[in-house]
Amino acid sequence: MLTLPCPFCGQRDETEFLNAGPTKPARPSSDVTDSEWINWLTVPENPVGYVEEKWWHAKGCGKFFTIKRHTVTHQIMMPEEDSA
Amino acid sequence: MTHNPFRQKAGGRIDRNSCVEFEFNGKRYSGYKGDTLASALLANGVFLNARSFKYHRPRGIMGAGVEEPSCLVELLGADAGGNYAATTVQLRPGLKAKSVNCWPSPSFDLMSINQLFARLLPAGFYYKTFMWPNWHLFEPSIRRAAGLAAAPDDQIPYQHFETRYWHGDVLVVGAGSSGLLAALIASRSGARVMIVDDHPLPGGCLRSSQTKIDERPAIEWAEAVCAELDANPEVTRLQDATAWGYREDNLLMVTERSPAETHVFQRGWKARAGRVILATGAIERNLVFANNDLPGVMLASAVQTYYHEFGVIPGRHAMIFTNNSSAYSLAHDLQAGGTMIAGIVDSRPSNAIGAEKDGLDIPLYAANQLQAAHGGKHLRAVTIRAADGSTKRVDCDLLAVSGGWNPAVHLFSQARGTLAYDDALASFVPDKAMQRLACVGAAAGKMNLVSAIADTLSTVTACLSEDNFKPSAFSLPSFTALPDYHLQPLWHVDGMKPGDKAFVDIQNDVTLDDIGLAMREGFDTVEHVKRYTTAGMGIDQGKTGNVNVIGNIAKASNKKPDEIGTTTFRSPFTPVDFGSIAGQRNGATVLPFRHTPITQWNKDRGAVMYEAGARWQRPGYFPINGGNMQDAINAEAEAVRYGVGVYDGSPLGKFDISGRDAAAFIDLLYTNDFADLEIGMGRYGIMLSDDGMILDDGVTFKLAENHYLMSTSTGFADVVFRHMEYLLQIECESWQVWITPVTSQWCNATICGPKARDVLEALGVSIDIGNDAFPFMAMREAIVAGTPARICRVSFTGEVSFEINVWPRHAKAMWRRIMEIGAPFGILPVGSETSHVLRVEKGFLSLGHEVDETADPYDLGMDWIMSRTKTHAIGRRSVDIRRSSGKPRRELVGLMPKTGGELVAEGAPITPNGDRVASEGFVSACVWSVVNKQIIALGLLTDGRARIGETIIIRDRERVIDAVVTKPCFYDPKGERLRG
Amino acid sequence: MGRFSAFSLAWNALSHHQKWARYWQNPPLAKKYDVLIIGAGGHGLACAHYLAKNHGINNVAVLEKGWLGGGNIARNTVTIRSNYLRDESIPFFVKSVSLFERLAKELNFNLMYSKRSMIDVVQTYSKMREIRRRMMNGYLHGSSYTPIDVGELRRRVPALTGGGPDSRLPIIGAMVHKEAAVCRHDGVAWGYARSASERGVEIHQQTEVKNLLRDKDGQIKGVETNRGTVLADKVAVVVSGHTTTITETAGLSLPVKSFNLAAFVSEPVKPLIDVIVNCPDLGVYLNQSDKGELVIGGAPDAGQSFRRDMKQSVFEDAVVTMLELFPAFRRLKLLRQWGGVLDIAHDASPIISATDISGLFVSCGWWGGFKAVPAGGYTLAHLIATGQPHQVAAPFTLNRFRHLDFIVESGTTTAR
Amino acid sequence: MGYQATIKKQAVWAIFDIKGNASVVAKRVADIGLSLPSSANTAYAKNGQHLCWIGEDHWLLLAPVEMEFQLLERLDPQNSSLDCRIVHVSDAYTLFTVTGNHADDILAIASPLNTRQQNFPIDGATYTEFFGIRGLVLRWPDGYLTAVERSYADMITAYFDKITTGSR
Repeated sequence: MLTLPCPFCGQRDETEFLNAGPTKPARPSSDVTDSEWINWLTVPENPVGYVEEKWWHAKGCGKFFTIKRHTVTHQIMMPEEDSA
Repeated sequence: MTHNPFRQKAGGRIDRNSCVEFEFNGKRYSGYKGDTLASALLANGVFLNARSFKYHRPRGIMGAGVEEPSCLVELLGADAGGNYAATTVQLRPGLKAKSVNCWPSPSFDLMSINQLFARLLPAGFYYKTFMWPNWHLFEPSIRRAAGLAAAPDDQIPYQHFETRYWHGDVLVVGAGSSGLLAALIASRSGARVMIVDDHPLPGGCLRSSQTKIDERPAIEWAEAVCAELDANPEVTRLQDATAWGYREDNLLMVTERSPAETHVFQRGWKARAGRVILATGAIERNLVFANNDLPGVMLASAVQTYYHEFGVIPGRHAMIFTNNSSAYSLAHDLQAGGTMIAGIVDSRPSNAIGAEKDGLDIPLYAANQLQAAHGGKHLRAVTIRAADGSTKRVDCDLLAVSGGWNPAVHLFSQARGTLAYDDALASFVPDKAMQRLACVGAAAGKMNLVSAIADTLSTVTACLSEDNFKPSAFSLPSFTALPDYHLQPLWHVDGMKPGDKAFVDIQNDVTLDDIGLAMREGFDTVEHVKRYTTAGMGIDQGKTGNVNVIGNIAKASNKKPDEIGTTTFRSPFTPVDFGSIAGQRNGATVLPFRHTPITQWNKDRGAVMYEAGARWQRPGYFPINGGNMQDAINAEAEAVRYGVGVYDGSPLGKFDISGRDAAAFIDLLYTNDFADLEIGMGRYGIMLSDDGMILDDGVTFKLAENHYLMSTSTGFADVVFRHMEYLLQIECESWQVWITPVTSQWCNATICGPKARDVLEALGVSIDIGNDAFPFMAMREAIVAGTPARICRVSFTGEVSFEINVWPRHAKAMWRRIMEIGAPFGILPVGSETSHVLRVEKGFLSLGHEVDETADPYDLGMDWIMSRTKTHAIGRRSVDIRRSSGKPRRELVGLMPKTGGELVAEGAPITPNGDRVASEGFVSACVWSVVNKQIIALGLLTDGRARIGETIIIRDRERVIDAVVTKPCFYDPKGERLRG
Repeated sequence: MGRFSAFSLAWNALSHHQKWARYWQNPPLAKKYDVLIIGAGGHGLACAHYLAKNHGINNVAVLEKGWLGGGNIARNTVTIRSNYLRDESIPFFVKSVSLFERLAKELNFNLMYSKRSMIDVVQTYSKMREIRRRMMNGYLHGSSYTPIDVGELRRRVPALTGGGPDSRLPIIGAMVHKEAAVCRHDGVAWGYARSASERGVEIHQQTEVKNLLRDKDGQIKGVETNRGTVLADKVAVVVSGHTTTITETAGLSLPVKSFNLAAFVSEPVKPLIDVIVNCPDLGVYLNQSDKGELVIGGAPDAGQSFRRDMKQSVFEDAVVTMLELFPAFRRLKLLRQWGGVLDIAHDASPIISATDISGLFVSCGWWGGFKAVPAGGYTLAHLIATGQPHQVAAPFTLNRFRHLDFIVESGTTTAR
Repeated sequence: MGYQATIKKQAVWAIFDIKGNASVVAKRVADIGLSLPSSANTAYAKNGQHLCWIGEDHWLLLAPVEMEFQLLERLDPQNSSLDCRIVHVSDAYTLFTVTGNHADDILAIASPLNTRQQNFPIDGATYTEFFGIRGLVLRWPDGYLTAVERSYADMITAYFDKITTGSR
């Protein structure tokens, strides 16, 4: 059970949050090809390492925010930090 | 008067003034307050008290704590429970216990017949047989034989469990010398501290050590430290509490077995600390020789504990077998206690044996091994083997064994820390920590008490300063020096004969031969050996045996143990009651339940309540004086069609949406246009997910420019809210839109039916509710029956409907008033079953029925709701892509099933010719229509719209039902009534 | 290799079991094979067995980065069933169950296959409707599913004392799936490995694939491992949970995400429950192993994960919901908990498919893949050998994503 | 022997949900003599009113029900032309006070919130998990005030009974 850094509330227990999945690229404009759309829709980042993802502080302040979380160690850092 | 033949005249910390009666395997015994079940049994000379898992060999007590591999008992009566190590059961008056896994008794166990077949039961034997005629023939008897204790039943009185959080700075696991010291330093530096120890009393190994601290018995120092800790309000000290799980971010799971609050039976702590100090000590391991499982063979440290803690020496004639220096302190104790010692067998060469032997006046067999133990149901003698292979038989009835010490790295390893093999200890020690923790004392591989304490001080001080505490100067107490710990690994003794049973895992009956066999058959990694032989998979999780398994795999494959590695250390450290994990939490925390102000009224009225979406409790139907469900539904439906009905629509999701970009946002969400919606009017809309599946439908009213009131289906309100917030906060950050959930701010009573307007008039309403002034899909503010209300003219029934929304504080009164005023009009409350009938007659959608995660609006015949202009609406693109495949779609149709008045099961498949082949559609809903006086149904059918008039076949298992395909609307197709 | 039987067991006993042969051989790693299978888990080993047995292809190497049978086959809850919802899914799992029922004899290895029924405990009308739908669809494809009332449920599972009229979700009915079974999961891997090895297939453990290799026209030509390069014209990636890690080395991305799914067992107790109990409304399921341990599973963790432990919050919910139906288990003890990594496809249905890279095949998206091991291996072998998907696996190719033509099974049951 | 804590379910309070740009909101609440709390998850309290800063651009005003109609007039929630949104939500919540020696224990059981002073100051007010659902928690004389969505009130009441007395 992690603690997650809510930008408004600070570190809170994971049970207050809902995971909203890995960050998607910007929604494609309507002129992209079907396969480009399908890729955007169905193919996520799935790294063994840091994944940039969204969390919703559903039982807290209601903020959606972005973090980088390591999918093996659960280490968390802010998206601007370098995961290299 | 207590008769304890193996209890010393004096000594021990038991309360000799309070005798405790207990029962074991049906016989009555007595011990003293402060005894464990194990110490009391030994004091009484009950040495044979278990049978082994597979061969049902006689077994006794080997350990003194959680490491106990052998003597498992089942508690009876009030504290019924199974598979407790006798060494961890506190003796209390009236305690009733029995051995697990043997019948009728350990001394006469019928299953011991297995021993005769022992040869036929090597590791993995079951994979090789029991195949003919099939496993089923054998399974039941095998299952009965396995399984140790009986499961707890529901007959014991309710016990209240609790879970709670703890947030602090330092959490210390283990209240031995290092743990107590760590807690003391931390608390003095102003930190909030928790210290957890799984023994009933603090002190750890100090309790059975001759060490003096500041010239006083070590235990007095421990007690003084505890007194200081207890006086500090920032310190939580838990005894008889197990830290069993180490989770992310320094979260430890702790089960406290005897909380101070009497209404709590057990408490689960979720303790999170900035820093964790693991002072979990070390666990002594066994040595591998023939019959090392005989009653009378015990761990040296255990014998020492029984002597110091309980004044018990479980034998008259002791022998010691060791490969290290630690066991000698036991020799000193026994000598002091006047027990006759037949000798010490030490596998180390005499030049390796140091100060530990000074002052001992007993035979020392240096560079010898103990080849075998002998005896039937108890140890009688041992065979000692000299370096030259010559053997000698020596009588004894107690054999104290020490194979060295394994640091208790379980929690460290659960915290993903890496382990390193230490040659000097011949064991695995903590290497790289992966969380904010430190190991101290024996847990860190520091086996010498004095140097361990010094190390603890510096380690803990360093941690505290790193965590920005100011540890005050601390002067260590002075310890009397002890001889250094020295060991030479001995993975198994030499000279064993084929068929000798030398156990590496006592509890699961895994022998040295089993490991050899596994490796011969290709199971040569430690995980394979574990899984093939089941070594280390018992309740004790191999605490005394695992390192011996690894050592022997290494020896057999000529590798170093660190090349073999360990198996994963999994939580829990020791078994814990599920109750202490759930605590007070019950179904309601996983599935919270929700009530409206009318819920109780419905129950009082005798409604059959259903679990509706989003965890609301809603009335399904209102039985009429004991009548059946269909009668009730018909009456309610007729009331709505020909008179008036009312239902509690409060659970419908409601959102207040406003802001500069509110209109644009509504347009993004819904597939149809809202731009031209007039103020005071509402419009039905459908929302899609990005996958192009229907997410929700509902009516949205325009209250003012850029101000809307959106209503959603009951079940999906939360999903829709999340969907909207996601879009706003992530994709439309620059937009100004504010969403406030107001579901619970408004309760609504929906009056529907031809007489609805009359009832509303009769209630007294401050506005003109005529059709022209207040048309279909309009919303008005008004005073109804003296109460401010919002009235909406929406209809889920196909009849004229007035949705009267009031503040919940007025809801009960309003509802009662409606029932009272409506009575002359024959008003009836309407449940969800009837709403279902009415919407099916109209062909209105229902999520979860017609919409089953595959249908899109075109399939449902709602082309009109897919705006030509709004290609950017969420989900639109995916719908277009899916339909471009040209694959035939299942379309919404009406069905007239030809059954003699019997309903068709909802979900029944429609198949070509009614054959048992892949379906071509299904019945989404089927009801008795009060207006059509017949069974009607809705369904999704491949190319359905083109097949209207056709007869299709519904296949409900053996039942084959013809049905005529119709338009999906059975009543008032033009919708004149609901607009009337 | 010697056959296994009571006689061979007795015979070997005379020589104190010194003469048993290895289950699988350990030959040197050759430079080239006809087929490479990446991953010696259930599906990979099954595929190897069927390639050799059904298609006579035995110049095959199974490459395993760790120890064979150490992936999800070693960490699942051994539930075998075919009560799915959709026409696309049911025939596949019916096939798998029928292969399972014959497997012990086919492999001459006692898998302790125990056909013991699964009972779905139903607590909401919406779930009841959906489960009835599965019953009627299953009938079309020969998967049995029979309703029983609450009284009968309590007779068949006396330990189930919760879910009464006053509970949070009173039990309203139940459904029995007769074909459901459990079996010794490790045995499945070992049995397939033993049989494949006997047929000439090579199994190479501690052999980690670092990269997929393609020739200049993009066709697959082999793999690069920690033990050097190995060539083959056909390569199958069968590494549930870690599929994308391998395929991305060839620039192939897939519509799957990796998740942690965990389970736990209680202390062993005397026989108590002789069926698999599944509670879809609460999201927990359990069965009792022959050793006496209750094996309990819940839902996956929400975030992507490649971990093999268990998220406390998910675990607690599973315990809480179990105690709703089995309140007496408050005094039962947790013995061990663990997790595995699985990759779940965008529509949560499996993928057994050729890929855009000629010669490269994938079998992934397994969520509850243990029950699918025989059919998964069987149909993957068929696909590799013939180039055509097997009829019962045809719906599960990657093509379905080209038109977002999803197979939506999610939410039909918890028991995986 | 259960916990010594008094749990009182409150009658309706006047509650307003306020969303918008801080400077605008500051002006609006100035009209009723309040100013914005200085830091996140704290409340500004004045003559019985508590203005809680519970989210980015999000405040919740709790006031005695006697003030409700006056506040309705002054805050004018119907008026959506303003550059912020004020929604009247008095009935959407049920409030409980938890006071007494063991108030902290009750909170530690109900919620994962870390209530140490350094983390949850004397004027603290925040949304957190409360018996599994979303709940607002404020410090209160000799304990805490908590608010949950009204539809859950019966469930929360049941939990309070269960944990304080150890009843089934």
